Amino acid sequence: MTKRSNISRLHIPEPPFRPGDAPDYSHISVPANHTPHRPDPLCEGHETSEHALRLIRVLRFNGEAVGEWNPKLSAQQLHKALKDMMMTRAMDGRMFTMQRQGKMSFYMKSTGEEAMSIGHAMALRHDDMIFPTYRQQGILISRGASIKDMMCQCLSNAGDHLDGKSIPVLYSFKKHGFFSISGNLGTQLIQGVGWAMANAYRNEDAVASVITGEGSTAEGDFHYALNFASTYKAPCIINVVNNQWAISSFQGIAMGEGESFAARGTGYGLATLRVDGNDVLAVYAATKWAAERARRGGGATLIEHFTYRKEGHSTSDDPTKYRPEEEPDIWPFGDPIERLKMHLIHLGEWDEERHTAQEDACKKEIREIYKQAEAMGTLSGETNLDDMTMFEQVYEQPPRHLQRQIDMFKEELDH
Amino acid sequence: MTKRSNISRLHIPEPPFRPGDAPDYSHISVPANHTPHRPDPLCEGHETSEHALRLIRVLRFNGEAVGEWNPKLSAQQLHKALKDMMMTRAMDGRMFTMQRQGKMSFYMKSTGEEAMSIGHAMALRHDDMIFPTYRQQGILISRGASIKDMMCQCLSNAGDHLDGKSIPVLYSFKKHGFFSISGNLGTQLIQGVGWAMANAYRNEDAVASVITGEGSTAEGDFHYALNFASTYKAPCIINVVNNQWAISSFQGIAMGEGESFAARGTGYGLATLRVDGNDVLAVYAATKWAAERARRGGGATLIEHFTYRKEGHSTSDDPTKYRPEEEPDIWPFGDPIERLKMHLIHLGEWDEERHTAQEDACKKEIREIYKQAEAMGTLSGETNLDDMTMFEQVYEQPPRHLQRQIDMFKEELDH
Amino acid sequence: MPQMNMIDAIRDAMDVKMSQDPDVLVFGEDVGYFGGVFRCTAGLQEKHGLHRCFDTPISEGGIVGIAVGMAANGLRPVAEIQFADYIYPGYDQIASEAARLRYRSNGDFTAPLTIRTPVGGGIYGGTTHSQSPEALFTHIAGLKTIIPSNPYDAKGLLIQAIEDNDPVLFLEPKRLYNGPFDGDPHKPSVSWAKHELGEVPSGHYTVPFESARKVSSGDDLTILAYGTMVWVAEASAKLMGVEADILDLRSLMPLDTDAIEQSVKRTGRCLILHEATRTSGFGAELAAQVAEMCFYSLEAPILRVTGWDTPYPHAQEWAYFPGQKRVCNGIRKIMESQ
Amino acid sequence: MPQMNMIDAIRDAMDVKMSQDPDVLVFGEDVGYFGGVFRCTAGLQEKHGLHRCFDTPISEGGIVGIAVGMAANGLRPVAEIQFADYIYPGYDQIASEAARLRYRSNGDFTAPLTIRTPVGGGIYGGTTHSQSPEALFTHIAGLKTIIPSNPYDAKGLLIQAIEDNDPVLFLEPKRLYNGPFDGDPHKPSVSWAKHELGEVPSGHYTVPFESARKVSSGDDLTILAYGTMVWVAEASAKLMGVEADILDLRSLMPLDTDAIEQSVKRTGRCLILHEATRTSGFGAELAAQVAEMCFYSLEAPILRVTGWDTPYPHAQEWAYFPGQKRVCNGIRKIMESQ
Ligand SMILES: Cc1ncc(C[n+]2csc(CCOP(=O)(O)OP(=O)(O)O)c2C)c(N)n1
Ligand SMILES: Cc1ncc(C[n+]2csc(CCOP(=O)(O)OP(=O)(O)O)c2C)c(N)n1
Ligand SMILES: [Mg+2]
Ligand SMILES: [Mg+2]
Repeated sequence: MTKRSNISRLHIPEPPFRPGDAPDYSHISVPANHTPHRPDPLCEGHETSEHALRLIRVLRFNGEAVGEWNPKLSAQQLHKALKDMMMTRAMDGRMFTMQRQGKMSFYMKSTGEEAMSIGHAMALRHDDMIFPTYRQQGILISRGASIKDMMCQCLSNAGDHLDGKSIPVLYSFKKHGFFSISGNLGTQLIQGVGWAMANAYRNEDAVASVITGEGSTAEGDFHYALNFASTYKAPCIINVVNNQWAISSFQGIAMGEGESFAARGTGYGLATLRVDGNDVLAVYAATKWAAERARRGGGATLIEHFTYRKEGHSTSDDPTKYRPEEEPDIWPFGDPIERLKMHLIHLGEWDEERHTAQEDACKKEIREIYKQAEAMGTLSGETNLDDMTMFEQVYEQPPRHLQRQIDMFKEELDH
Repeated sequence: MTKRSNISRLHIPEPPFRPGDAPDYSHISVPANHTPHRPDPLCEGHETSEHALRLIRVLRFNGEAVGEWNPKLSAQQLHKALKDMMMTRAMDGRMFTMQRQGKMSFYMKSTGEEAMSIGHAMALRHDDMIFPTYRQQGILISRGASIKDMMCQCLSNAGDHLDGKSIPVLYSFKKHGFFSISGNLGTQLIQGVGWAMANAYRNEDAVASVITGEGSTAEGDFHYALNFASTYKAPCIINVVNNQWAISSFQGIAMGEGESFAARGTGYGLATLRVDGNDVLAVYAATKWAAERARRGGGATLIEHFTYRKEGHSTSDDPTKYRPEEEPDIWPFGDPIERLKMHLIHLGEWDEERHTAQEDACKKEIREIYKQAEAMGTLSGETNLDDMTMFEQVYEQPPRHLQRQIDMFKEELDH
Repeated sequence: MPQMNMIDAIRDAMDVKMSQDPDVLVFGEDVGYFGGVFRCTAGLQEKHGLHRCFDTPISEGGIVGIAVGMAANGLRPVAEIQFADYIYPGYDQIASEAARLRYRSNGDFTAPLTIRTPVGGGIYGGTTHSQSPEALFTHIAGLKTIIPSNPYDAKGLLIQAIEDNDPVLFLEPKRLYNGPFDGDPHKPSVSWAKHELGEVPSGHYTVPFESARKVSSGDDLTILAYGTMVWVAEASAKLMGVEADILDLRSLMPLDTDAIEQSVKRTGRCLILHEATRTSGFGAELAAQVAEMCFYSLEAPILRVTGWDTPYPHAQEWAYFPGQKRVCNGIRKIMESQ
Repeated sequence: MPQMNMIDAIRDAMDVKMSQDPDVLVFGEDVGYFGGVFRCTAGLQEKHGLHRCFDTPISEGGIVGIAVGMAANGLRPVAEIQFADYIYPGYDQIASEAARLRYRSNGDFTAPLTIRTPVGGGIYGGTTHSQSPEALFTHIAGLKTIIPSNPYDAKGLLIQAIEDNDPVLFLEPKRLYNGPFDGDPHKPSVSWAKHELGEVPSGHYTVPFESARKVSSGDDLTILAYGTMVWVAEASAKLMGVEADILDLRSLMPLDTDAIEQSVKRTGRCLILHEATRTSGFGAELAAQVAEMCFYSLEAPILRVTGWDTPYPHAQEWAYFPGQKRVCNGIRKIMESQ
């Protein structure tokens, strides 16, 4: 079944293609010269209003890196970026399969969006706090978090630092500058602005980076974040990851008649950049620019990362129910890993063989780590978690009423 | 005491002048030719992005009406506009004094902002529902509501259609297309968008007009309104009355680094107009343009009405505590009533004598009406309201628990 | 008679009303083409048209806000909040606006809208897919709060809600969507397919508000429950071999206090169940009313068996959930005391 | 000892903490240069600097949201919500975020913030300047809810709140700002000037949470009250000539259940007062706990005297407010029953 008729004057936006339609995105031109110039990071916000409507790109499909935004990363950095993206994808693949085998209650992949996480993380300092969504596991991998710890969180086992309190992928890694992910969309955008205000208040130059999906920009917190960031010139980066889909709703439901999500920042006087989110070098460059602006007192930047969610929203949905099965493959911006691979090959730094070898190596390494993680327990089998942990960290100290409930629960266990 | 020092990197916006400073707004130029051209009401939203940064004006200070936005109202319409503005101001003056004498608990004046209410109301159809704030009493006067009924609402007496349930000025006049005013700021913006969606859903061409002060644009509801209005092309007008102050906070607290409140709409793809709110003809013209756009299926327009709150926020505050006493008088955009008076004189339709006479006549008429209203009761004396009305209209029918409470209260009265 | 699970019954209620009344429309996150993450609106867009069942931006405040405006303008909107855990951004529009419009305008404007949202745990949803926030709404004068425990009631109560001229919050215990659940996650799950309460008349019928359903009659004690806990109550009473007067409250606000009073005055013992956190949960109101109405008939303290005063944990879900063990302990305590 | 009204005491608490601890900062609508619509922050910006006491946009969600982020980043923000009636846009940030951050991150991040807001009626504020929403917050695990009834407690409890490592909602009964209020609006208003509880030590001191204040001792009945109703309770008991054990709860969550239990077990009679709407008000929780803890000592039904289940009306304010007449009727009923 395809799009629905509407006999009313009430306008309801519809995606260009539904299951059964043959998707065609040739109208989305990807001009090599679409990239706007790179202004001084301390320019006036409105000097970037054009940037909100265009697209910063560095990587051509042929593997060349071009233009003034080219961050000219070292070969070593490029190799790290590639490896981290591949590890992220390998982990997503493994965890998805294991969820299907019932080892965990839930999982969410970031397939196709790895460049946003990796490029962004690499361009920030480790003391820059990131307020991520559930689709930036790549940030943790880039910052060297223990993949085993991450897997244990998903498995809710004895190795889970969160003692199984939160559902899979809602990580919290303060030591890696990775804020506790909330299940409530949008809420952390304004919190990140508050975090940044605290940095400024203490005259520190660390910045905060907050991330939202394009669908969640409709929450009030997005408005609060843009408004407070503007009013107090908070040293932060506000990232909108536009992966075209919000579960089953296409980006037009949140976007409406607007021209881009980056443009939402124009009216607030924020700096606004729009970047090819499948181009890890462009993501890196835009992030660096925004971080420098924030660090030097220029205030906040809104960055739209234009990308595509290649897989389902989570393990709970089947995307072919609401979009054409072939859409992910014909999406005109390519795959972020493929594109960085092409670049490294273009530089003579890499070849198909080594790439395939690294792919296998990543899969193997992930399988090994997963084995160790699963050995500590699974939700389906034994979590090896004490149920009593459920009463911890409600408050710093349990008040009397909670103490009584702990006793009631113990009594329940004895009976 | 004047502005505060700040030894922190945390930026806190401050108004240009505080009590003790000598206010000087000569930097706000009021160029006669600042007015942008009048596009086709069905133009693309982004064709009005420049309009969001400029200022639509029709009335010169010398009384001339110029430019393509000139609505060329008939002498009769101009006289009605003047009379309604003068009645509004006379009523505000009277009610303020009576509040000071303790006749009512509270009052809010619209002094200096009458043009927004009157110009806006005149440009709309009576079946266009308006979602006002507490500062648009002029809309009711323009639409011919009974001033006595309005006064009775403020006095919470037997003549109050709301049975004293709501505080003064939170009017509700469905029969005049005037939505019940909420004490909670911002909430009605998105409700008005829903109202407009219902009109479109039923294929009716009436529009909704929602109004907010500039300070309240910081609420999430403002974002919801812009976003939903954009997504569903709702036939509505979203008005921001920028009267420079939100109680004691200057407009910069809500605005931050933005260039105008109209510009907040640009990123949503809405049509955006910015109008001299002290110019009743400009307000009329902008409203007409937006109403036509909405009626003909072009979707929503965001209009910023640039004006100035000449008096205190309400009877509860003294504005000289947070802004220079002389600021209202040196505000460069003049007084809306004076400006229309000048225009009528320029047209040979009016003179100072008649104006003074009408001023006295309005005061006298208002005094008469007030006498009749007060005769029906006051909050300080006898409201002549049955306390039992307190239990009505919680639900369509009182459930059992409310019935029991009604009995408990009766018992309380007997004791 | 057609056999339906709770999802079918809820969808059927909307379908019936949409077919009867052009003023009824349905919207929310992912409810349109996709048919909702729990499938409650599947097929409604295809059948009734794009403009009558559509997706909204992810903005619970906006969803309730447009519902208020549409309802004031003569429509009967049915809005879905994807999970009750996500209703809070819309809390102001519900508590300050939908529930207040009639009062503050003294009837000049009203808000006949329905908000549907899934509540409760039992699906490993963790802190943000398991909450039961009913008590945050029963405190709001002007609002009605309804919670069915089976397909038959779900359809009848939802049609009643859509036809009601006041705003109604309609809570759907997600653990009951596909079948009754007695609180034991280890048993194979039961479906509504062969259950008598899965027999749902086609077409229009209503189940009245402010009237509790008698689940079972007995003289030993009264058990007050709603939603998922109704089934846990029944199983636990059987397990304990007590003759329990079990009331499925269905309508929390307004509440059927007469049924409660009559039952407790007869049994003299009262157990109150809910899944929500204990403190200031709706059980507190029930206990307060029973304590006042039935004081002279009470032979044992009124006990509440509830979720703990913690967020709803993920891995420890069944340690949090007030299952048969906790309910049986409650029954035992009440029966032992004299 | 300095004599202060409640506004001075609250301001002094913030002043003391701002002077001691650079991590304490204050913000909200109109709190900066102007000093707040109730003057609670007057002079703090001038004394401590623009960046330590400043105005925010009119965005309660944003205010709480930045407070959460600042608190997680090591500060101790004190945010003002201009009226409790306007806290709902911030409800999600309070209930889903501030109260949950510690739990969901298992202590990795915390939110030691304080939210101050005026509650209660008695100033002809109507439906949107009179509400007492405490019960909407006592149901939220992870949050603490405090409400003082006098200047001495206000300062000590607010300093305690700012120093607490968990989020605290600090409710200020606005009718008590300038003096105690016994519920009779026709009497000339009393000031704190000569009142012993208006004697407020300068400098640092705290009043502990989870501990009620004994207002008066007596064996006839126990009256549980907080905020404005404490003074109405005292006046009504005097009027009725009963020896009442009056408890000023002060800390609703966590609650001093020991003090409540001891008192009611001794008096055998319990009256519960609050200004908030009756159904699902905090009185319900108090009644439920007393009914469970003190069942065998109770000689009369537990009664609640509260505001009605309607919005807070403007002109009928004193018909809504639970004044001495309603409270005395409650006392009479309880004393008459055996
Ligand atoms: C406040 C809130 N409302 C609804 C949801 C349910 N929900 C979870 S993810 C999601 C879609 C989010 O889409 P988007 O913001 O584009 O992020 P993406 O999944 O595409 O990365 C929804 C509606 C939620 N978690 N929180
Ligand atoms: C949600 C909410 N927050 C705070 C208030 C208190 N308040 C009433 S009016 C006002 C200032 C509004 O300023 P603005 O929006 O500019 O409107 P103006 O008064 O200037 O017309 C404030 C903060 C409120 N009524 N509602
Ligand atoms: Mg998305
Ligand atoms: Mg203003």
